[in-house]
Amino acid sequence: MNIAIVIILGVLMLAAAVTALYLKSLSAAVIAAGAVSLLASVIYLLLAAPDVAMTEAAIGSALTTVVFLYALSRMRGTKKEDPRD
Amino acid sequence: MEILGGIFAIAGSVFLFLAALGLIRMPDMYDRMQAGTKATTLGTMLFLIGLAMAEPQWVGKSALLILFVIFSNPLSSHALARAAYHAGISLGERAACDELAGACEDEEETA
Amino acid sequence: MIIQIIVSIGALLVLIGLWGLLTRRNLIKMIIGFSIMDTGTHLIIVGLGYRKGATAPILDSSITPGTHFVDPIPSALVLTAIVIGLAVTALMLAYAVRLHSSRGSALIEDFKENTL
Amino acid sequence: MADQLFNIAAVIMLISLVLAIVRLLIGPSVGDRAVALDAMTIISLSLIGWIALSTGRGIYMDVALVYGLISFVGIVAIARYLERGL
Repeated sequence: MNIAIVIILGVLMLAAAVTALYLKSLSAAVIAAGAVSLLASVIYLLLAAPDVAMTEAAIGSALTTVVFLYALSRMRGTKKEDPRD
Repeated sequence: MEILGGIFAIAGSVFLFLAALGLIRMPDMYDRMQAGTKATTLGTMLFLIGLAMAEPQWVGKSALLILFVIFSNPLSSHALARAAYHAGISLGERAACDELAGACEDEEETA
Repeated sequence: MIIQIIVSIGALLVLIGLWGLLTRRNLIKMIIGFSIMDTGTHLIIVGLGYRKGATAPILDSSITPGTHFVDPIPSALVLTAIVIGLAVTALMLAYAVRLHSSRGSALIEDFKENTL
Repeated sequence: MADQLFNIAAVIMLISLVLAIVRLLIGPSVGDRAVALDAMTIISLSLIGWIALSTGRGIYMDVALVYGLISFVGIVAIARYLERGL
């Protein structure tokens, strides 16, 4: 049972990782990278490491997404304000 | 009691499955949001009630978790729907009327 | 068995991240590839500490004498590595934002030597 | 008996996780992907509850608590980004 769940979650992780690098839209790629972290956190819990799962859910999934989106919005903002580009 | 908890858990997981099926089958984004947030809230609540019935010493954590889900899930779905409307995602060709159209202009005038 | 599966999934994630880091042109995409590589290495390290039929090394009322524990050292190391990975990602994103605001582009081919 | 019922529930939740991630992979707009990520978070929260039950450790429920608290921060950040307010 455990092995089957780990295989399914791992295949989904690999699919999300490949999609995160294939997508044209940057914000969609950031969302797919967040999904990779989310599934990794469930796998950590199956590997009997709840502290790592907690940290990955808080930092890897939520905070990394927020940092990426903040950087994306800063890049979009400078492009809009500067008409010379 | 444990059997009843298991039945509650099956009901909750069926609601989660219907939510995911709605995510696949619905035609446009607002319908998908309807399926993907409301049904998952109910499904998670039912599953956690079943969990609390099967393990009675976890009832405090399950109640706290149900409270978090009730507070955070409608909030995030509301923020997403508002953001999708403001980002200009269309309502789909089958939508009868757009009641927010005037309200948004008023908001921008006053802002 | 489960350790081999976890290690192969982690190695594939590292390879996917490296591929993205080497072939994508946008800076943000390269940083996403780096972060996926990070996740893969963490998965490998945690997977190497797993033992079959063991539980988490946290003492509470459900622990009886004779219970097997997993190795706590890899999870402690990975705990630190996740936080440092966030700091490294944030630093790379700060450089990307600075490059974009000074050069007006986020594509890697605009930062060649002869265009400086 | 009750364990079998919970195992069936876990299998159904895994199937729905697969369906949600399919929408995340093929979704045409960014909003679709964000909705799919939200659904994935909630489904994996229930899956964590099942893992805690099947291993018999009450400490695993704390991970689900952190999920419930933290998960909506990411979704609200995505919403604010789409709204051009972040």
